[in-house]
Amino acid sequence: MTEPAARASGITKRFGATAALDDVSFDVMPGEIHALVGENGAGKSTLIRILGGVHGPDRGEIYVDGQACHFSSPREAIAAGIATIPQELRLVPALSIAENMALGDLPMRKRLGFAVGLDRARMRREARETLRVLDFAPDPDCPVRQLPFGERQLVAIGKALRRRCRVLILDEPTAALESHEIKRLFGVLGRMREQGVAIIYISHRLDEIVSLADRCTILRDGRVVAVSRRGEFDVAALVQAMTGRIGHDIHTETPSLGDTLLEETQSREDGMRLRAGEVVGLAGLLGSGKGRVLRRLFGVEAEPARVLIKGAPKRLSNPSHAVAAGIGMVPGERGLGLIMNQSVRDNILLASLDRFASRKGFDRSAADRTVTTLMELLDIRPRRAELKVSALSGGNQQKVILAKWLAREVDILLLDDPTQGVDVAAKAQIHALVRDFAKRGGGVLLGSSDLGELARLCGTVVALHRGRICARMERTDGLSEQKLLRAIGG
Amino acid sequence: AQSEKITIGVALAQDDNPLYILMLKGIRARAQELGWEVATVSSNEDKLKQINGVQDLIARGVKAVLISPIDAVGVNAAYDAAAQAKIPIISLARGSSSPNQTLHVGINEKQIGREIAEWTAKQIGGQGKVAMLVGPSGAPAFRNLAEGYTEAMAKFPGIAIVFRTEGPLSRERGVKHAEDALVANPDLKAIYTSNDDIALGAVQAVVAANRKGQTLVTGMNGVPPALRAVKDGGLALTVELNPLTWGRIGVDKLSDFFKGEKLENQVFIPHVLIDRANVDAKMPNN
Amino acid sequence: MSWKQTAAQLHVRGLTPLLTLLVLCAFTALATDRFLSPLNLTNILVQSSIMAVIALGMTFVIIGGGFDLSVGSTVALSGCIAALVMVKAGLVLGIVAGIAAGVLVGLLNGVVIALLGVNPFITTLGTMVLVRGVVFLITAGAPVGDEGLPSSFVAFGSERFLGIHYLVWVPAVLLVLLSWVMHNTPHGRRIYAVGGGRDASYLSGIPVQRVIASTYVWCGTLAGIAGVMLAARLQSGQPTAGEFYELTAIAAVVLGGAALHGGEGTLYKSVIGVFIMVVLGNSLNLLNVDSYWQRVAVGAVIIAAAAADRLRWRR
Amino acid sequence: MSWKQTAAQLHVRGLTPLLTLLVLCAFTALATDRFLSPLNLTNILVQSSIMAVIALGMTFVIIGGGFDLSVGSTVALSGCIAALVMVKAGLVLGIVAGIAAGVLVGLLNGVVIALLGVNPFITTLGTMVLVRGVVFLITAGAPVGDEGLPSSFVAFGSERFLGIHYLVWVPAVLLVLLSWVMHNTPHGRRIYAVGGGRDASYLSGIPVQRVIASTYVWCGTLAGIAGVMLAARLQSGQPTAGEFYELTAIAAVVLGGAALHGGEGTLYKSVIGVFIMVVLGNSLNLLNVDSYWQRVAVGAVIIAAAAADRLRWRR
Ligand SMILES: Nc1ncnc2c1ncn2[C@@H]1O[C@H](COP(=O)(O)OP(=O)(O)OP(=O)(O)O)[C@@H](O)[C@H]1O
Ligand SMILES: Nc1ncnc2c1ncn2[C@@H]1O[C@H](COP(=O)(O)OP(=O)(O)OP(=O)(O)O)[C@@H](O)[C@H]1O
Ligand SMILES: [Mg+2]
Ligand SMILES: [Mg+2]
Repeated sequence: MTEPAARASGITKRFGATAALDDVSFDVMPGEIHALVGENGAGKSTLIRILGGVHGPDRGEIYVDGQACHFSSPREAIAAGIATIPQELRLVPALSIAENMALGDLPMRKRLGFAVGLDRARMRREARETLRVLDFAPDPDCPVRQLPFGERQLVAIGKALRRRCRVLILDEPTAALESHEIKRLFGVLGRMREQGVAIIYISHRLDEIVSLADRCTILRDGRVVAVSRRGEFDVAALVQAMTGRIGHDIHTETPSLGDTLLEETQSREDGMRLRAGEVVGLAGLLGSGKGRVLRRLFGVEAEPARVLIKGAPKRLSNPSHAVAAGIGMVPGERGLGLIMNQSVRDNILLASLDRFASRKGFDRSAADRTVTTLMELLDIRPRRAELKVSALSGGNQQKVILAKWLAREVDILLLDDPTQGVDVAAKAQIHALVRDFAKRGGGVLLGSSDLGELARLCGTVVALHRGRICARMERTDGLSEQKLLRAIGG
Repeated sequence: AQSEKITIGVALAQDDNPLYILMLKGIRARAQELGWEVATVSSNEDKLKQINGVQDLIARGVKAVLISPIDAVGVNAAYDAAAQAKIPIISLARGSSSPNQTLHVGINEKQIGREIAEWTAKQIGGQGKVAMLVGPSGAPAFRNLAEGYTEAMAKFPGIAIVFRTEGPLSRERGVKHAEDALVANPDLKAIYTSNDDIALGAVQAVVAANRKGQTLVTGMNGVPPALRAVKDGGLALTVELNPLTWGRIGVDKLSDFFKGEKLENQVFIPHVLIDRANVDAKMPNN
Repeated sequence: MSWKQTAAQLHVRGLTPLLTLLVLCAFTALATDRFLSPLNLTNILVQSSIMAVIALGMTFVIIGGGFDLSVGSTVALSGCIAALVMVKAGLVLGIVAGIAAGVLVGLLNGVVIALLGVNPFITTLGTMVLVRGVVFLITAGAPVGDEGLPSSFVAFGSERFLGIHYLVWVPAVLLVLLSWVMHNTPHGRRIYAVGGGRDASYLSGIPVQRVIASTYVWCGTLAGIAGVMLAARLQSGQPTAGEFYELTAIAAVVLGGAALHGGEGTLYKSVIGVFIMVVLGNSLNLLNVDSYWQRVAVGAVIIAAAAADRLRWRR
Repeated sequence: MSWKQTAAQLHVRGLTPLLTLLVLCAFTALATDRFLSPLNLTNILVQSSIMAVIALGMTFVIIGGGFDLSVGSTVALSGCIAALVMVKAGLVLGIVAGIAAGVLVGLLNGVVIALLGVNPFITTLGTMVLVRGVVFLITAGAPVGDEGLPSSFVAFGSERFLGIHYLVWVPAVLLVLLSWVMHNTPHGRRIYAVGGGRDASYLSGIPVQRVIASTYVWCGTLAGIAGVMLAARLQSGQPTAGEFYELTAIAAVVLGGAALHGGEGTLYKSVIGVFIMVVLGNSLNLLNVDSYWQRVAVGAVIIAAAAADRLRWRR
């Protein structure tokens, strides 16, 4: 038996009162894709951050190729051959695509054996070549901040692929990707596996895990609860192991529709209409304009949206107008929805500060009650409202954004990939909440890269292509993932 | 004939200090009498800015420069520029070591410092503790004044300088530092200050500490509020420097120069110590 | 890195400003018994009072993620305008005019920064220079009101109420009031939100521009009040007053634990920051430290205080 | 908001500093024919030279996401040390010692800020005060070298080479050299990366702390060179030199389009920023604007220039 490419043994890591990892052992072989699954906050990202040199473990050892390693910075881990795509996008927005991809080791031009400045041509070439594998062909000199979120994710993946590494770690790389890019990515991963690279893969899309992983380690509350090999696990088994519960089965009743809540009055190729009790889905490939529709209706795009809200004409040129009109938006990029340095409580209350204003000032107890109720309802863990949002796991952060709008009691929710990075159980929970929200007379516009989600949740799905509506499908006519995939041209 | 009108350039050390404000007034008044134009630049104790300002004046085509050099050496480049443009440059108040200086209309700062010290020593009977609130660190005028003062005080074995700070010429700082000085030395006999603004602040602190009449405060410049303070006994002494006159003399000397007269190298302007005895004659409304 | 910090460490960290101040006081009290004399303690309170009011305003701006270099000039403007108007039109109008001048400068800053989106550093550097020019223009560079301001105004600058100087009452009352505003009104909490994350606040429907503008108006208003207080203390309007106040005020706020990137800060800790700066100057004066060494000491203590904060805070 | 901006707008935006400068020049040239005289143009170049060197260093720090208030004091320190050493040990050692002093201050800032993680504003405010104290201590507050610095040094401050002042050659050569470093070496790109995203850079294996420290060393070194140049220009080491240079330098860099949050900025545009400041002062002097009005005008133009940048840039 060969030596594992990377091995963690007996890792324990605490953050203050939270035990993120408790005596976790884990290894990955060369030429193996080893999946790491678990609920939000189970400790997956913490484990790979320790492997990547971001955190030091409180106890336990890291071995790379059998050698004990003590990384004190990501730099050392990278030097040891570990490349990581972190869960939170970590690119420098002002730098170009090519530069971001080359950031850790910039190639030099050599003359007579001496380095004479950066080799920009090579940087561009390498960027183009690496991204082509992912079927993405941007201008390599384009600053990353001009890319939409999904495309940035591709750049981040490309950045890790470009490095010749022995261990590749991907923390939820597909959370914002469409099926097309995902297929591409899997192709690349398969090839790298054949070349003997050890791959650690984290995802909440359990079907991906089943089709991709050679081995799967399941974490629950910072402990390893199971390790199983390909063929020994299916989605239901994973869910059962992760949550300790039987998988939720999803009921699909169609709520009755009420009056028109929102209607765009300008005639446009992607105009929207939403009725009370309705969940309208937006499907489309990367860059198809789903995000733009949602942003426009929230007043964030340059051109203001002209709409009728419950029959009253409104001009939405600023989110404060939209919020005043009873609209809330969960943006596609998690960081835009949260104040990372502030507490969960403050973030949940962010949109409803005036709701709790009384004559005697801010009604703290009412606000706290709301926060407690919502944290309970959405199962935000840990249940500590004073914790900074940055200390929450990614999925729990996502729930905080949703809680913010529930606290405000808006009528209309604009959701841009609201379940990205959310575990199966929580996803089901969010789906139930969305359905419940609609049942109580709310309207939801749901843009999602997860076609299954759209198929399960929506009464109507609108397919977008290059900023136009190219198809419109009703649940009554039958919705399925395959049908949607065909409609968006994937 | 219009183009014959003479423009002179003025580059004083500060534009927010009463001394220089009055000096500029004197210059403007005299120039107007002669039918000259005045172009000013300001530098606020920044030497490079003063050099730049003089360069700008010369580029503008002035026929002569009146300068109050911030430093005796530091702004010599300004004098060189004037020499290159072949125009006279006269130093007011402060002087320069430059060979290109046409004339220095000055005050003898060290001498004034010594005189203040001697006056103070006499008032307190050659005995006791003294505090010094000196002007901004590094500004030569205040350094010279303080040096003269310290030198003269050293001749009195009974007098000790127990407190000394340097800082801005503001009334606020006068209050603050005099307060601290009086806490550290409640039996302070005298407070020396480099200018009337600090002095008036110090007087306030002395009054608040119930030391009026027991702790003497001396100022410098003889601005009207200081004169009033001398009259009502808060301030013990200030020194009249006649900045208005300096300005006028500077312009007169230039006029002499244009007439082709030979100028001497240095003219000193007399100063007058003003205390209770002679303040009435100096009050502005008299 | 941010994710290394925990609640417990934060708690200790929050106490650093107070600890620094106590260490400083203890040290000076041991070195000279005059430090704890009632006269000196009163002096420290009075000497801190004006800067404390300015620092309160600066805290608003800094929590909101901004920066204000114009407070020093604003202090001079308000003081001079208060004195000018007071001589002509009486006490009350003078005070109102002085504070109004501060409000106006704050409004100018706020509009340019929040509505036009210009960088706060460059904007307030501009107003700092501009306002100082205006002060000199309206006063011709000479102090205002030396012929005598209303005696009640002069008394306000030097007398006591319940044994405490009026000048000290002002920041004390303001601190209580504004702390309440900061923590118990939506407005106050919006300032924290906007400072902590502009994008997230914007996307939560908070009128970001208006909130940011308001912090500058707060700052200008408080600088205006400080200017009037200073005029009372100096018994005149001084056109050169307030130079370098901006740096002292920002230093005090940062020593009080506020983060210059916004979203963090506490009003009363900023006041502690002011005390650190004032006590430091007072100690060095009482110990008759040479003024050149004073600068070295002030510089070193500022760095050390900030570094201590960081060192405690890392594990 | 950031996501509203497009490439085309960015492109136009990049030209604003140059346009501002041209508008300013055109305006003054129309108002007075002396502006374009060879003498005046030479003056402008020489007047800009020293601040340009400082602004180059400040650009490094600001691109790296930092801030340096200590450059003014560093300029004074280097100048005085250069003069002191020069008088005793000759020209070359003097220059080396002067620049070395700047390097040391930069290193001190860099270590405290990058390694200890102390806020740059408060750290460099501390060194600004501390270094000024040191300058006064070593010079006893009096100018150094009054008795005469080496004549070749004085010549360096006033004479020309190929028709251009030596003082102007320095920033010109430095600009070419450093622009190359910034754009064609990994070190330069890392400064942009760290300024544009610390966490991302850290996770990419960039030695973030070392890069940040290096920006302060660059800044200190260039301030040291500027200090030596200033000593040559002032024919002496002046302990009070350089006051407020930090604000002017930062203003120039920001007018040149750099973002104070880091990651953006171009060296040559910072030099254009310096020209804007210098030409502004020069124009006001040529037009004989009263010094109080000059302040008002300088403040207003700074704000207007920055606002123009923003207004062009919004849709
Ligand atoms: N910097 C931190 N400070 C305090 N607690 C932290 C910090 N980072 C993580 N935690 C806690 O550690 C636990 C594990 O978090 P981690 O991010 O590893 O979860 P995860 O399995 O990656 O979840 P997700 O699927 O949501 O990304 C969580 O309870 C989280 O709140
Ligand atoms: N800031 C920007 N600058 C330039 N182009 C942009 C910007 N944001 C989006 N685009 C372009 O606009 C188009 C639509 O983007 P949008 O983000 O709305 O797509 P999307 O369908 O929401 O993508 P995703 O599937 O990632 O959510 C894309 O082609 C994208 O390249
Ligand atoms: Mg995670
Ligand atoms: Mg999108």
